[in-house]
Amino acid sequence: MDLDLTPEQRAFRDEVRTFIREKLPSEIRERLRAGHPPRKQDTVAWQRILNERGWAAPHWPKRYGGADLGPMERLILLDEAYRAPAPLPQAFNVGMLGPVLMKFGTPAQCDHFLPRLANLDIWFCQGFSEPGSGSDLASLRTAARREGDHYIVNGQKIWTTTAHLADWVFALVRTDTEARKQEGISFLLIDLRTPGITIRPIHSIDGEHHLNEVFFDEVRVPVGNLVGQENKGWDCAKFLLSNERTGIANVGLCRERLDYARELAGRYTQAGKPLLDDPKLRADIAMLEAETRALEITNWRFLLTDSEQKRLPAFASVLKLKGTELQQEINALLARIVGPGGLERRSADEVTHGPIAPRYFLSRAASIYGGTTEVQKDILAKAIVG
Amino acid sequence: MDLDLTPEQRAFRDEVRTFIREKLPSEIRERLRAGHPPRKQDTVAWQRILNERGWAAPHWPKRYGGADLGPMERLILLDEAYRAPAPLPQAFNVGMLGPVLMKFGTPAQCDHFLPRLANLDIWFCQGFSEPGSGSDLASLRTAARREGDHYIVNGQKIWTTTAHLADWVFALVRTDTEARKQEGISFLLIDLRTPGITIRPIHSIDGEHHLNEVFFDEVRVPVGNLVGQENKGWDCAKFLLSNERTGIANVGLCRERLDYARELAGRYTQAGKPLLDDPKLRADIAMLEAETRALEITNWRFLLTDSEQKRLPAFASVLKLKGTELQQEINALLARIVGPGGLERRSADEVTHGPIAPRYFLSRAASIYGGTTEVQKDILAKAIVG
Amino acid sequence: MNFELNEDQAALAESLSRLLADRYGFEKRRALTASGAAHDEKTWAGLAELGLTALPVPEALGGFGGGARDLLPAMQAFGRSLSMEPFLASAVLAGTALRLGADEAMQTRLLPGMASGEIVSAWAHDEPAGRHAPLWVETRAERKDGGWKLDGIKSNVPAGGLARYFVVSARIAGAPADANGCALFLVDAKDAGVALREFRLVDDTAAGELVLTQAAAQPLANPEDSTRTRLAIQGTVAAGIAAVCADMSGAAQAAFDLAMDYLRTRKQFGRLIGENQALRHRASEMLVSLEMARSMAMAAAVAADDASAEDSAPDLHRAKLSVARNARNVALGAIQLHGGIGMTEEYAVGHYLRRIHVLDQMFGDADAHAARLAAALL
Amino acid sequence: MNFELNEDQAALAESLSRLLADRYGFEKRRALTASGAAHDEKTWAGLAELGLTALPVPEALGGFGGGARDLLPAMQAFGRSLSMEPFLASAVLAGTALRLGADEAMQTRLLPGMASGEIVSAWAHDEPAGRHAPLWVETRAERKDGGWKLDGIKSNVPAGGLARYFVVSARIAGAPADANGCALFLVDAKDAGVALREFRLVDDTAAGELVLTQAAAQPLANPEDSTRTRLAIQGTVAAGIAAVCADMSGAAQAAFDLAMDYLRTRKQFGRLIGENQALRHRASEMLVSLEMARSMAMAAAVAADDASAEDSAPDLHRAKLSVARNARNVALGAIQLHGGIGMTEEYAVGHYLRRIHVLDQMFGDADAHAARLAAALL
Repeated sequence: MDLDLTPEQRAFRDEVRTFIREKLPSEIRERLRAGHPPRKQDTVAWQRILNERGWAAPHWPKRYGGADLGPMERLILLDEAYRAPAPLPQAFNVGMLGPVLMKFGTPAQCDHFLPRLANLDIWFCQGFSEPGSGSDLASLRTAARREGDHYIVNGQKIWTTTAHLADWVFALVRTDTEARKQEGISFLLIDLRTPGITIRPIHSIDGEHHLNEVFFDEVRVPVGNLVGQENKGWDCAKFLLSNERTGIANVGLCRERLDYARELAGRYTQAGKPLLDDPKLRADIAMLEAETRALEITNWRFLLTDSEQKRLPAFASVLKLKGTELQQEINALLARIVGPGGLERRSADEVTHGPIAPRYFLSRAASIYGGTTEVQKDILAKAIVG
Repeated sequence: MDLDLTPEQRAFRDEVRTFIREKLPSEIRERLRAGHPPRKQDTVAWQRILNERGWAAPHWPKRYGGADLGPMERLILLDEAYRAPAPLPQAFNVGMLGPVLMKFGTPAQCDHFLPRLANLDIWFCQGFSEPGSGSDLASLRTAARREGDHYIVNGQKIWTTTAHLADWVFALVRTDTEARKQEGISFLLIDLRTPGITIRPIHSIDGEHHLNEVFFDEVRVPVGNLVGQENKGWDCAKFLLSNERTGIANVGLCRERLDYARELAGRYTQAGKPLLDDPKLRADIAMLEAETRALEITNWRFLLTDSEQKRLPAFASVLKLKGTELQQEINALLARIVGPGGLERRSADEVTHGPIAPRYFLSRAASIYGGTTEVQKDILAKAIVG
Repeated sequence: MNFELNEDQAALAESLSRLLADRYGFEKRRALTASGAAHDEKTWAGLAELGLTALPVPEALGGFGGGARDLLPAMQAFGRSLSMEPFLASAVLAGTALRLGADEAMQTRLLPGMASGEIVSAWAHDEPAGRHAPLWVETRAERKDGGWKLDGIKSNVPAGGLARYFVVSARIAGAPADANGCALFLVDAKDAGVALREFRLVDDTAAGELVLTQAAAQPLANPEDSTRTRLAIQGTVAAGIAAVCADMSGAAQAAFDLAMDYLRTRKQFGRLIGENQALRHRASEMLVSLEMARSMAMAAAVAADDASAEDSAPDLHRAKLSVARNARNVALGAIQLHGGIGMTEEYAVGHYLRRIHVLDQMFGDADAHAARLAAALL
Repeated sequence: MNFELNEDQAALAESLSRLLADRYGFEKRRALTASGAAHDEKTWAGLAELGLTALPVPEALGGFGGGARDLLPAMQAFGRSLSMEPFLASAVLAGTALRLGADEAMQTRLLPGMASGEIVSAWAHDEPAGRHAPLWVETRAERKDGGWKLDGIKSNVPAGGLARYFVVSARIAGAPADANGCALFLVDAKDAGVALREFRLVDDTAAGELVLTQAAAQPLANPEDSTRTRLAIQGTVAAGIAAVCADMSGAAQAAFDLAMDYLRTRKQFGRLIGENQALRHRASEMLVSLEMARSMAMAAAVAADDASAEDSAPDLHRAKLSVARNARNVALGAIQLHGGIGMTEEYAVGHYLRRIHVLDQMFGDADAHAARLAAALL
């Protein structure tokens, strides 16, 4: 039993850290540190820098431009990105669609898309959720009917993160309306420039534009853009959702935000005294730091140990629940630290002292997106109570 | 809108306070303050002192020896008892059985029992719960069959608080096994000296003996001890359970324990410094004190205002939930304050520094007895969600 | 002990609710923020018409002499409707400061116009370095050419951009944290040396940073009477605490109501989500929090009306602590029960969290009041 | 990075679990406490037979030279079975203190007997006024007649009544809180001036208050070497933290298992209570807490084995903080899920809360470790 990196892993971590320190533009680093979301150009620029180094798609096999790294090395890459902080790999391209194409796609689809995904030449977004579907994903109603060499898509997607920045969307559509819920669904790649697509922004409670509604009105999609078999799209979706748990705990994010909390508490004063000297605040930071460490070790334990994965196959829900709770508490702590100094709404372009309070508001999404807290608890309860 | 007592109420409070100061034996006061439960003789002695003054049964009509007080005056009596601290009126006699007899009992039953209940000449306990019934009270199985002028009772009760101190038990028994759950239940008064009754102690996790199992083996109970009609005992039980909400929030208890927390934190030191100077502990005490005040005002608001009772008839569940939470948190705080100094198990006769940690353990019962936290939430949800 | 509104209070609350329902429905409120306006002038006129702006003004000066108790239902209605009107800033804060800190001449000059709603004033007291310290004043006042000049920065001045006048605390003597040595001044927004950087807070309400550079200022009363100044500042803060506690409890009520409606109507997996016991229990926990917030909003109103009494301070600290915490619990729960839609700006529920967060940070946050309550009690 | 037991550890854990299942079933444990015995002599003999008492003893002295990692599964098993054996007191605490603080002669005199289980020793370091301060020592040591005499009081000495020897910290110089100026001594329980007031802790385990009045004492090593003493105390406390973290995580696991069984078998209102979503969600929250406790018990073991390394202290603070908090959550939830039966002494689940509470108070509680962690990090 030990918690040390191997000499190889340590060397890898140092290599990654040095690489990021040398290659990450300081302007991007400072924006992220201040609490801003990365801009599209930040994510693209950084993804290409990583791609040049071969680290754009850490868990893909090398023949598709991936780094073919083991779980610990992937975690190191991710942690170091958070630590810097650097933009994270674009999740839809690298974490979601890539593996689906490799498992279900045709060789042609792989050859065409994978290099472009890795290099962010194409920005994909995910079209799963629909109004009314919520946690019940399979109740989706966006329909695609076959007409010759095309599917004709009609319907609406919602909560489509970054659709306004994206070039393409991978979407679940209903191709058989007679079949039972999970059957009759297909997985389509859709070029967002196709006529008939309208994208409407949804502003989040942080005041920013992350989400969209996407409307499809007689949108023609070539049948060659079907991934896997018609009516078997649910298999792709299930695979996608169960895939790539490296980042689910968000330990690196918690650490980075805790570091920032310490930095801000050192910078702020209250009635002439450094906030960081306040014993209650110190205790609260310490408590969250200790719990972050508990999550970190739990994350390692499950990601690296077969016997643990076998003991609790639903472990991802443990990581999601605790990670969510900590993210939210740490964001609340940050909002408390900046206090009245964080009430002013500022433009997203400002660099120092970013939108701490808005980001606290947005952190409430962590217990809703990617499987609500309630859904995660249902999953775990099924595993432990039956 | 105001939070002041009327001059009459204030005078009453002062009168009660003076009375308790003058009449309550200091030995009893000190035992309770230190965290010990009252002994039987404490409760009996104090109840008789109150009865002499006419305050033994605050909410009973005067003709039965009650004080016929309004809700605020009842609350004042209770709060002052907690504040002293003095033993509380024996709940089974005064709060539960008395009102049931007045509503459902015969004049003969009232004349015989009520004066004896008020003066604690007879100590009643409550025989409702059974093994296997839990929150589902109406699933009880203890049976009473009629034979001439007697019921013959067979079965078992559990969680019978103070049965080992009691003279009588009021019990729910099944008199019709064919009827539906809530029907076919009768409310019987049973003399615990009757042959066929066995009382077995249950020790609680504080190590003390509060609870019992009571076994009935062919126990003969005169039919004159039936309260209300045969097979209509569920009405008595419902009435009893919905009755007398004055004490459900336990505000006075929270206040008294918080006072004691302050006292102990002033007495304890850590590494040479008074514990009461610790900023985190101070903040924690303040937080609980503020929430206790919120509960106190909520308690007044619901107990004294018809419109509020109409708006939320299930208000007792709000009081129970918050009161439970605070009691448990305050007991945990006390256990934290005494820290390692509270780990020694001592005899119940010791006066200074009572069983703080055991009482913390016992406080976990607050969310189980008298309607679990889960049951209270179910009740409230029914009221607000439907 | 009495927890009911009197007839006047109930009637005013009803009229106000009608006005706000008419002019401040959530869609109208959205259009208002989108328009860039800092508030809705017609609503403000309506408030004046209802006599609300006159409510806290003494009767001798054209008002109704109402206190925090009378304001409670109004502030709850503002919270429910996410109001952006400068009522807290002008009628409550600046009004109280003038009532408690100004001599007769100054009161006569300003309060009738504030009662009629024609004059909007703002309370400019908080400073960045003070954070949650209630009496931290670095802004300096000096006598010059027979008048007074102020230098300093006042942060997060509510409704700053709408104000014709600022009531400003400034120091004549002593160090920033000293309880004495301050005086209150009136500053004309149009004077030289008075610069306001306007912005919106994260709940969309207007505020500003007031930068005073040798700004002309008139003392509200004898500037040497720093005891009166201290009491006026404390009384103003007390009125502010009561007002924001009421506002937060109203906001929490509205968030709660939205969530209950949602549980009763939204279906998922073929049934109402309100049938899920876990969500039902969350709803019950929210109700408990809501009732605590309601109670302490009342306690704050009573304590603020009696702010000069020795024992009113603990209830103000308790209320600020408890209402903020409980109202926040309700808002967080309401968002969670809504799921995705609760995270959007186009749906009301998230706005209540934003509002409660802003109000929690005014007049001292939970930590600050816990420390002060502990100092008062322990 | 590696989270699996090695073969030796797994084999030992299995043998131990068999022994405890045989001798320490809950009913047997109840009979033991009812008998008034402080522990079960046959179990203790069994532990010696398994080599467990020898595990932490250096190989040169008849032991296996095991560390906190090796002890982890054993301590978890002790927690699960609510063991009252003096293993923590003697093998872990006194053993570590001797190993780190005693010279060769002293080690050779005591450790072989402790390895075989024949000698039980106890660690007498905590004092009432220190509360959670790790290095608060008021007990005085003075040189007299060519030897040493101790005066002072040591509180809550685990397994005090079973000990043949006490390892006692005492001050030669300086004030009670000074990091230096202490030495460690061996005190014979049978000597004059050594009085032990025996009692049970609230988790039924035996402890005592050691009152030393001019008690004869032998230094473990050169008493002037107070750096070594400090490191020995810190190392002993580190071993203690790792041991109680493991114990608490084992206790939490057992409480969790009982609760899950109960949810799967207990019926109410005509169905399994485990069908209630609210209870199911509580179970999930308990699982999350349990997994955190398990992880941090590992972290504590690794850090204790490496206690001399500069960066091991934070993990010890974190673990003590986090394991206690999470294990307590599990125990509280397990009691609540059981309802009435969970509140009784004749059912095991409540005993886990009692055990976790006692262990939480040893070697510094959550507040103390939060403050120390903050000092290390901020």
